[in-house]
Amino acid sequence: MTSLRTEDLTKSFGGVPAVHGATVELRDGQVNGLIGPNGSGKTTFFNLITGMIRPDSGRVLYRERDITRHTPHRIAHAGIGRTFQLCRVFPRLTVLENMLVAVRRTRLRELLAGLHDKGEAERARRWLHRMGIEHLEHAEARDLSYGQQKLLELAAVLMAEPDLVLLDEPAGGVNPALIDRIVTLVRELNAEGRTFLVVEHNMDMVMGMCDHVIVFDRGAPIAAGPPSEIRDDPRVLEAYLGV
Amino acid sequence: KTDEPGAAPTPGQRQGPVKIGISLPLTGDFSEPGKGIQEGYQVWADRVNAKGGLLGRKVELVFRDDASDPNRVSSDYESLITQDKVDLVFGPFSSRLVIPAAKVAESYGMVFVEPAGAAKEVFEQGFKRLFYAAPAIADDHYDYLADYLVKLPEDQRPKTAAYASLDDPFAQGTAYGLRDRLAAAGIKTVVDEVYPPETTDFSPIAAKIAAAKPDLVVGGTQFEDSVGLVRALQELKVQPKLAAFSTGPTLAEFPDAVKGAAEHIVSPVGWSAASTFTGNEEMVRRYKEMFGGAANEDAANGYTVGQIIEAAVTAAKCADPSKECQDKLTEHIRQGTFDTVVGPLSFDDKGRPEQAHMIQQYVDGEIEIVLPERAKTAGLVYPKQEW
Amino acid sequence: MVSLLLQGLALGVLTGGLYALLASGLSLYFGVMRVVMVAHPAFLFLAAYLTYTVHTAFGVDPFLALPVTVPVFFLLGVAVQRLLIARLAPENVAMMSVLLTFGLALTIEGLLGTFYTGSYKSVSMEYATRSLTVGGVHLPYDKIIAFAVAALTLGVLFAVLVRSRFGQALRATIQHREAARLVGVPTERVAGYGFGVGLATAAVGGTVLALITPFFPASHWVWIGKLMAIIVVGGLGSVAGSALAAVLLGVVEGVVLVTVDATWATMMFYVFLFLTLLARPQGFFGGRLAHRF
Amino acid sequence: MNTLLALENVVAGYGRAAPVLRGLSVTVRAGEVVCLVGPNGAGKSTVLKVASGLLAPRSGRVLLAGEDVAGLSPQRLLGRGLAHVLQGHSVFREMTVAENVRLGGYTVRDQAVLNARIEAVKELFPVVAERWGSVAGLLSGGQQKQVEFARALMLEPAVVLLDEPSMGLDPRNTQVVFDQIDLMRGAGVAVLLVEQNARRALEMADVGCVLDLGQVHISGPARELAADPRLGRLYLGGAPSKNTAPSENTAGDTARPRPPGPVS
Amino acid sequence: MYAAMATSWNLLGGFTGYVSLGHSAFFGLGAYGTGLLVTRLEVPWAVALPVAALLVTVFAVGVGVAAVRVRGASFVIVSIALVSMMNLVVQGWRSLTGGSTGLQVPSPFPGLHRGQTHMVFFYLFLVLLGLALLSWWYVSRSRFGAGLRAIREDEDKAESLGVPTAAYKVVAFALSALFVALAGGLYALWFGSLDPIFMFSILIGSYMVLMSLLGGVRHVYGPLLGALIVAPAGEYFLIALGETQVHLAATGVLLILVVLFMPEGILSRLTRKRAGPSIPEESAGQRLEGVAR
Ligand SMILES: Nc1ncnc2c1ncn2[C@@H]1O[C@H](COP(=O)(O)OP(=O)(O)OP(=O)(O)O)[C@@H](O)[C@H]1O
Ligand SMILES: Nc1ncnc2c1ncn2[C@@H]1O[C@H](COP(=O)(O)OP(=O)(O)OP(=O)(O)O)[C@@H](O)[C@H]1O
Ligand SMILES: CC(C)C[C@H](N)C(=O)O
Ligand SMILES: [Mg+2]
Ligand SMILES: [Mg+2]
Repeated sequence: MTSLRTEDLTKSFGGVPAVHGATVELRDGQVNGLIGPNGSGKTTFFNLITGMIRPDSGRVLYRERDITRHTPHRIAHAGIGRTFQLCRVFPRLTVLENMLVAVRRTRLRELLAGLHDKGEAERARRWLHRMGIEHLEHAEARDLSYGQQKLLELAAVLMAEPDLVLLDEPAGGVNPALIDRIVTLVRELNAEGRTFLVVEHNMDMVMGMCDHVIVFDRGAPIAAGPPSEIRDDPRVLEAYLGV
Repeated sequence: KTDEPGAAPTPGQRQGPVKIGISLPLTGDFSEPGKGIQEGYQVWADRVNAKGGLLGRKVELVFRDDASDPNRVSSDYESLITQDKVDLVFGPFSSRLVIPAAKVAESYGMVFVEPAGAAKEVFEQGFKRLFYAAPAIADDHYDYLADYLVKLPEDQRPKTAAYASLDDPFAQGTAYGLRDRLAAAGIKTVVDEVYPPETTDFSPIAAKIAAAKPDLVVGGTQFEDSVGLVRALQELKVQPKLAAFSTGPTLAEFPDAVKGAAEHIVSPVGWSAASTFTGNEEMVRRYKEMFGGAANEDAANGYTVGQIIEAAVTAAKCADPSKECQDKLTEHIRQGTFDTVVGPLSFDDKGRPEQAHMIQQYVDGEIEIVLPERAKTAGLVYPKQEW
Repeated sequence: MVSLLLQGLALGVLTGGLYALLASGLSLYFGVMRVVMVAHPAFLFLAAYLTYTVHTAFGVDPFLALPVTVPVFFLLGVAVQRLLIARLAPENVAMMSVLLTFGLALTIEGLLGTFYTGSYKSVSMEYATRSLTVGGVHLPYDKIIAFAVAALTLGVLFAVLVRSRFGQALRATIQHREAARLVGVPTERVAGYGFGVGLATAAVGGTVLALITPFFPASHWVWIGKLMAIIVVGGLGSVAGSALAAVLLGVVEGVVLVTVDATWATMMFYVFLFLTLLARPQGFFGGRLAHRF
Repeated sequence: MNTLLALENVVAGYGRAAPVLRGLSVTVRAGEVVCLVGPNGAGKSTVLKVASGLLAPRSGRVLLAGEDVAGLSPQRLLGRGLAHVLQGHSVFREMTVAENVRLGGYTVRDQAVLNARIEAVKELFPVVAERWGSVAGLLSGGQQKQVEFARALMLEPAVVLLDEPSMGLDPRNTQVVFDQIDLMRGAGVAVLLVEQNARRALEMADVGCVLDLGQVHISGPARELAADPRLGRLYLGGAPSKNTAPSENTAGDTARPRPPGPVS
Repeated sequence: MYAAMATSWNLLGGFTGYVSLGHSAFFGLGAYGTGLLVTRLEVPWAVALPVAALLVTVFAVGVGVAAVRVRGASFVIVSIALVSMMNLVVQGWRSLTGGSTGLQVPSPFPGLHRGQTHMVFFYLFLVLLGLALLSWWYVSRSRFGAGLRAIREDEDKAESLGVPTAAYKVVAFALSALFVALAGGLYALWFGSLDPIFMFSILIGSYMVLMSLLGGVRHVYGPLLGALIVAPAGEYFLIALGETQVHLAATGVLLILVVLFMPEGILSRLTRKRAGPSIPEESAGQRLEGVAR
């Protein structure tokens, strides 16, 4: 079944197209890679999917439901979570509070439920544990090192139990040891049934982690397929790897 | 309406100075006139003490600064009455502050003579112990001018009038008092504009007036806006036969601020430095000794409050916050007529003074009293020269 | 009626010029250093008082006070920036600066009240009460002067900010202080100068204001709302945008004043402000605020 | 080779908190690339900040061409030929690419020299030329990074501090950056490089230093470090060679064979 | 009273970091609403108070929808504009509100004498303060509160995590307006004279901010503590330095000092000292152990 499908998605800034007629399909339960040269529109593509910016034309369908032009929080509620290229956490909240911000459902009763609601906090701790940062629960996020913040960001996104997770350069600036950790996690979560779309320039990581790779150039996909195919595709070699 | 007198000693037995509690806007929007009033009070106290005080007791003035804030003015009077246990209270400046202040005084049963609450609304609150120590309330300020204009021969009478007034109970009161009288006499109102205190640019208002070419321009103004309006009218070459502005022109800074344009502007004024009313000369002299400048209307109004209380206290032979004494004072003020620096004053049952303001005009750069007939120092120039 | 409208329009344009001058400093502080300077109007009146002092003490034309007030204000600005603004935590300069400069405004008002008393002062010159008549429309000289001075000042400001090396350094400093230091910009000095330039416009504005209207220590309050509305409508931080917005609002005010009344005219500032928010929160003319990654 | 930059027993930190660097020493010689690697938060960026004068050390010496410059401002150090490219994004976001690049040459007075360098960087990074008039903050992450690097190249420094220059860059641009570093080394410039793309960086560096908890743990010839199995496990990740320490990251690995070697 | 107001303000400011200098608008509206209901429609005061507060809340929702579209500095400006605008409306709408003459509200307890009335209102304000504190506490430990704090830190990020930021902000805005309006209504009943200039003054709004900041915006009792310090300090300045306008300057300087040296407030200062660094130190080796599970 398709998880996400974009149809002819287009967005230009001041006349210059950033994403241009992007039609992409993601199947459920896969780890998808999104690669492409700098400025090819990957981040913009994420922003379009998550409603952070509005497309000029085209549609975004999630599980066959049209979510084009929904507000970002509605899209989040629908089950799409994302991280940012430059990692963003709430600097002056504690790690635990960062986790509890993420909400999937907004029933009034849940909103007013105490932060110290046992079940939620437990769930948050489990995620932190999986990231290996549960000992930092009470630290303020701004005191964490960059890599730890990356993990926290990921944990917070997962807290909302998204079915589709968009990661924008999860390895950027992260220590290689942690990169391995992130790869492992992604695989584990994928095994639990979550779908991923990962933007990354670290080819080792992309090739090692993904089931399916999409290559962007000038705002549109130019190739898609399993990593092994993509690696040898001449168009990709030319546009992306610069050989 | 209930009073809560402290431990009320029997009248006449009090020792020590007579403490008079006063809150004034010494800072904030009304700080300038507030200071004038304060000086008037001080000159009065100085004089009274020089001749032995009230009922043989020295007078001591207790001042508070309310920063032109009505909230503060209340709490000031509250604490003056309950904590400082003053014997008498004098009023603050401006109708806006007088109302809340009078409320407090009223609820403690204190007689409340005030120097500057002229707006008609002040007297519509049902206060029983409030008296305004000046010749007339705002609406009646222009009475003499109205009389004069109405009596002019048909061919000289202005046909049209433009009114522009600051959104302020006092300033509006003056302009509307005149407007209503003139309108009744058939002088057409061609512009009737109210502007909020935030207004900084008067040219468009002047443009409106210019377009209507009125014979008479009336500004219900305080200071800043009177200058703004005069200048704007001048720039837009509006040449009425007569221009009248409240408050602004009575202040010493006015002629300088509008340069040559002050000539022949008229305004209502409750007091004149040159008048020979009771104690006026002495006040002017003492003021000069104490503060070095020329006394102004605000100081005179403050002084007037003192004169009225002085007379009442002397007659009632008491000066303390007890109900009996305050009742006596109130009764006396309501009945009597008082000789003051602004002339003889008497009050109606709402505390309104029953006299009228004089009209001043700049003639050859000097302020002259031009109306009424019996007080005038120069003739009214009409029509005025061009500015 | 038509001539009245024309008159309102003409006056509006001229007054708009004045507004543009008065608001330019505000946009500058915000545009280049994210500081919301509530005290700007207070400084305007401080300048007006200084002009008054120079004028009365030496009897010279108020504009001759400028050689005194402009440098003084420039230095004052440098001092304010270095001693106060620079100490704010960078994360929330915009917010904290409001409070800080609010305190500054109170302080200035208090000091003015202490030294000059609360009474009205004014500086009026013979020429400031005349006017030029063109086709039945009167153009007061004081407004013309204000407009000309505004245009001149804005021109200089624009040249300084956009064209000069200093302007570039200033903008770089605000956008990324560390990076600016690393390309060799003496950031502290530059930020101080930037603030100084802003206050220098207040000196000019204050002089013009002194010529046009009488003032007393609390006069600055009525200006805060108007000027703030102007810079929001113009697009926060855009000097050119706020100049346009100033003229626009000046005209609207003038026209509404002659056709409706003064309360509505003043209200227009806020109506436009809210309209701007609803239609284009980043302001109508400026606002290329970068999107964040 | 002569030592251009040396930090000796530097103790430094932020505010009143405990020091981040605790008696750290590093030396960079002319024509040499020294690469700092280490976990996130180890203090790598802090080392560079101390060296460029952004952060004054609490104690210890910073020697630039033999002279103690600890506590001098960045402007002064810049005048002595030291350049620093910050980690993350440090373009002047609301200025154009052109203005950004020009500002890189803020201290260069000679217009001709300035223009020549501008042409050179435009050549190197096509995107800089293409987007010359765009507002820098609106460029994509990687494009911004290129502008930054171009800005730093506007000067011809003797010592260069680079904080993760390849972060967010695509393989082609990463290659450009590494080539550029190589060129600088050839020209006798001393380069102090911080990289998370550690294997790649160690391959080209002369000396490697592993930083942890504010101290240099191990340092030595870069290639030897890269081959050290223990280091690999702790700091470099289990990535390329299957013959190094067995990786614990097996969950995904077993399912899919890793492609051999880096791609580009 | 100030304590209740400052705490109410903090419902917005403390959580979302939106600094509003305009809360006196709601204060004034609450006061006028209550006053008008009592005087014009002769509604009993106990009904008028909540009804007016609810109306104001509804109004606040409307304003909030527009106002929270802008962040940071623009929001402050908008809030200032709101006050000026309400002042104009109330002043201009003479037939309803009495305009500049003000509105006189009869005392709800004509039978009591002044001292007793004061006591009654003291307790009423205490109840209001209690309610405000209670809601602060409740919100602070709810997920709603966590969402609001997240908005303060990074709005876009919060949105992407599924926090309906616009709705949250409007609710916080309205909630805080509700309490301020209640305070305004009580004030109207207690004080009895309403004057637009003073009911809608930026000064009142900035006092709320000052109190909250001084005490500490992140703490339940912060604003309360701040109010307990600021109100007497204001009185003190006025009495000690009253003769001239120096007391304004003193207030200004106090504000500046607070902003410069205690932007986090007194309570934060006290608590932070004890907390110390929160990150356990560990070497890469240990960290890896953790990672490897
Ligand atoms: N808000 C914006 N305004 C104007 N142009 C924009 C904006 N956002 C992105 N662009 C432009 O759109 C293009 C695509 O940018 P995008 O950030 O999507 O690239 P990317 O694929 O994520 O690149 P990178 O790998 O460098 O992060 C770029 O040329 C960029 O300059
Ligand atoms: N401006 C600052 N204020 C306070 N602490 C800081 C600051 N910058 C860094 N730190 C702290 O100093 C320590 C070292 O930071 P540094 O940035 O030097 O690490 P790094 O090795 O560069 O890490 P990364 O690989 O994540 O960039 C970290 O614990 C960090 O939290
Ligand atoms: C005559 C004036 C002293 C009256 C005062 N301005 C008032 O508001 O009532
Ligand atoms: Mg990107
Ligand atoms: Mg770093």
